[in-house]
Amino acid sequence: MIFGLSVVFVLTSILTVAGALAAALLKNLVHCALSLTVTFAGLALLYLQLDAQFAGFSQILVYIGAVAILVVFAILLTRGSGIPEYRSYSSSWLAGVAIAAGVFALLAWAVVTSLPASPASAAPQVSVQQIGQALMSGYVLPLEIVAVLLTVALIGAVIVAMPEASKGDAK
Amino acid sequence: MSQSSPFWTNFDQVFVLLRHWIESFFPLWLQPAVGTVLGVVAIVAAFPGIFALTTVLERKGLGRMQNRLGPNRVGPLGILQPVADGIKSLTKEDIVPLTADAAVHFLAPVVLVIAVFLGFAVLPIGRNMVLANLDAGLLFFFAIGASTELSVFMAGWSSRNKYSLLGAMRAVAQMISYEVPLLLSSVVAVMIAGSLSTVKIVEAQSGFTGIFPHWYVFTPWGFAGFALFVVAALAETNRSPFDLPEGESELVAGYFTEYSGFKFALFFLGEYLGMFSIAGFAITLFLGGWGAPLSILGFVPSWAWFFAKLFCAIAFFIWLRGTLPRLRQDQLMNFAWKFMLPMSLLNLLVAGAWRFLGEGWSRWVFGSAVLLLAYGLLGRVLMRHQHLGARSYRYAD
Amino acid sequence: MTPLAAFLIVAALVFAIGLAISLTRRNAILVLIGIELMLNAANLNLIAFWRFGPHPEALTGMMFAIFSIAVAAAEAAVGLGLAIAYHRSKKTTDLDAMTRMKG
Amino acid sequence: MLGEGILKGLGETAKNFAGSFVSKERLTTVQYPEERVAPIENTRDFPFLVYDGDDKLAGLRCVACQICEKECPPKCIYIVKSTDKKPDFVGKPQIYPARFDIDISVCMSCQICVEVCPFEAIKMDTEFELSTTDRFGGLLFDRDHLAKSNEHYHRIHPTEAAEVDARLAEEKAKVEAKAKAAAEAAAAKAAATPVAKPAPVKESGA
Repeated sequence: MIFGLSVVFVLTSILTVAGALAAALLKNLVHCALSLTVTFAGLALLYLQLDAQFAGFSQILVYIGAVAILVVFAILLTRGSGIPEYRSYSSSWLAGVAIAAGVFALLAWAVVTSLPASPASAAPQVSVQQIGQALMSGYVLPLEIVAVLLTVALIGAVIVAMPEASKGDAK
Repeated sequence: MSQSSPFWTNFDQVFVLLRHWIESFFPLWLQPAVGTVLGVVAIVAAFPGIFALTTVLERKGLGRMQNRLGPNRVGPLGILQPVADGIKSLTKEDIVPLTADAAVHFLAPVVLVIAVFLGFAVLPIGRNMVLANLDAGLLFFFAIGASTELSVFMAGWSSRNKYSLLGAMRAVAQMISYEVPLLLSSVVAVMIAGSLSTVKIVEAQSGFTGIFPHWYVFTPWGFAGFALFVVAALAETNRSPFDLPEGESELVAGYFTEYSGFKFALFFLGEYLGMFSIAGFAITLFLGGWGAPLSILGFVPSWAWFFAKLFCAIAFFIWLRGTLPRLRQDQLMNFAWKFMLPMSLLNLLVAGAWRFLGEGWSRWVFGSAVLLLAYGLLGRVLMRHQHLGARSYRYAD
Repeated sequence: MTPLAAFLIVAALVFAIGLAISLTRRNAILVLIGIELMLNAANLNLIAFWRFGPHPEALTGMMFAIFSIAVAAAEAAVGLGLAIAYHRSKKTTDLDAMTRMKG
Repeated sequence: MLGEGILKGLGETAKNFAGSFVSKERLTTVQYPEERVAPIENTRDFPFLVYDGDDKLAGLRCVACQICEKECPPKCIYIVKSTDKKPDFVGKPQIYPARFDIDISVCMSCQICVEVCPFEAIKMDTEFELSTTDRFGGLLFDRDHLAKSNEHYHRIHPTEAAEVDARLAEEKAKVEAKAKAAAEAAAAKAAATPVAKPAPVKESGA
């Protein structure tokens, strides 16, 4: 118990923040994508610490299983894996970092001042059955909407990324 | 020979009692930790042991299928062959190509083996012999299974070699397109069992009518789900007809071309352990996990049934490897998206109908009719351009 | 037990890093990575508040997080599709070059 | 029906698998060092020199004409001619190789030396277990190591050896006939002109 935080939490948060920083600073794009995966894994562990088992596993399944591979494929398809031909940081990088630091300071100040040290309530026994019931009863409309959205996104992404020729507009 | 006689239950629970006995030596607050450590040690010892045995059985089995003896030089009947292979792979020089990306090159096999070992955590090997009885155990297994693709990609990309990159691309494309049918065909068992926890699924299949068990594989949707699950599992672990990524003939050794020595052995171990864990899950979902096949055989310990079924599954994988030629990439993709996906979606429909048609033979007829009809139609779609008539030459006479 | 504030600080940190990535990097794919990080930070906040909130059995926070994971995956797919399509026509993914909307 | 072919294939391999335990003769494995497969008639590995009779040097057929050395594609034959002569199988004095080396690590068993040799002196052996630890000296065979008897040749290539012997015997007969004819002519000439000193009868072939 290092100053009020559990050891596991400190380790996972260090892992997550280190992954995120590596994604920001590394030159080689594929290394950025792999450090992104480390961040996703760290976040999944944080979810598990918050007893959100279903969210943690679906995070691993969706993000590490699919999105990370998608990002890496996109990098390879846009020939990003070699030496970047243009400088990897934009000219106004200082302003960007300043804005980000400002946002973080604002959030941190809000968190520290407003929150009373709330007692940790008992770990809710969330079973997958309850989630299923909730999905089917209280959240059935959002479920259908997300289903439609996913299909639309699926078809949209394919059409957007389809090679030029089949679109038929003579260049 | 009723199941409840103390001797048989003790024999069935021998490992659990062993664990409690060892735990009793430790202080109370340390006991759960010791329990899990013992479980992990058991898994890390048992499954690589089965891996060593399988390499010999595979080579001998394939030999026998091709009318030749398998390896019989090292030790009696070639049993010590894995020891020889192990020492060979440990002593072989571990060459890393100069232009390879050293960090990612080293991490790839490590990530693969860690992910595969994690997959064993939720596999119920025997009655209350599961390392982590998670409520969403099946989801955990598929989440971990999904991360093996990443390690395959890391291996292929980091070796900076065209063959391995091609192999990696093929492997990832294959694993992603077969993950969808794999998940959907397992959802069927979850729907009927009503829970994602692997232990509950096995318990849901543990009843007997007369002497026949209530395994899911004996229902129309269960058999279809089992068949789809096994075919998708074959593709997921790059084995037998789907071993396109490391197709020796065209792509040298696929994504682990640039690996040698111990790292190659790790990949080899990872692939085989992936095969065991996915076969274990096929057994858990459809073949009644550690349940006995006949009620009169109830006295045999539960873990013995699990490992017996696992060896039957391994024999089936080897049998397939000895028989089926490798698929082309387009056949592979067509089969996944045009046959497996519609069949597994239909299977969901049949399982739903099965649950709400209630007892009686009507659901049997409906289920099997729908599935057989779909199998015939979809099969004809795939077999349509198979009519390879007599070969006609343009210029030859 | 770790208090709620600790989780929120970590989430804010990841959000800030995601924002920094999208603002400073020039490659379109990396901006998408930044956005992914920001979305994940928001998810972490959702689940932290659900866990420490008064009625955890109401499952609201967790359901939000699950739906947001699904939506973020769809968004990532479309975003990367756009990046690939842009790369195919203009042979670059450099954000500074993406100044004209035509074509 | 989709899957018919797969089932037929599985049946086939199952039959093989089961059959291999039932009937042993299905298995084609030959346990190499213990069991041996009889070498086929025209197996060829590395060349060897043939000699008649039992003395390696006296019966050596090779006359060091160096045609094989010139014809050998990888140039693995090295011949040094002898200064003196020795009688060959018909008794005619011929040069013999003082030194005849073949480097079998270079030799590619193409059998061109056998085809070009006019004296049937070099043939292809069927012996293949020649691995040695000494890579340089061990694989360079000198004349004595290469020379093997005609009986050995008969044992490894019976039909071919028989033809060669027939041809040599016929050649020898022709030479002897010529020699005999020459001897009779000389005798007749001697008889026809009984000059003072009877010419000594020329000594016929050995």
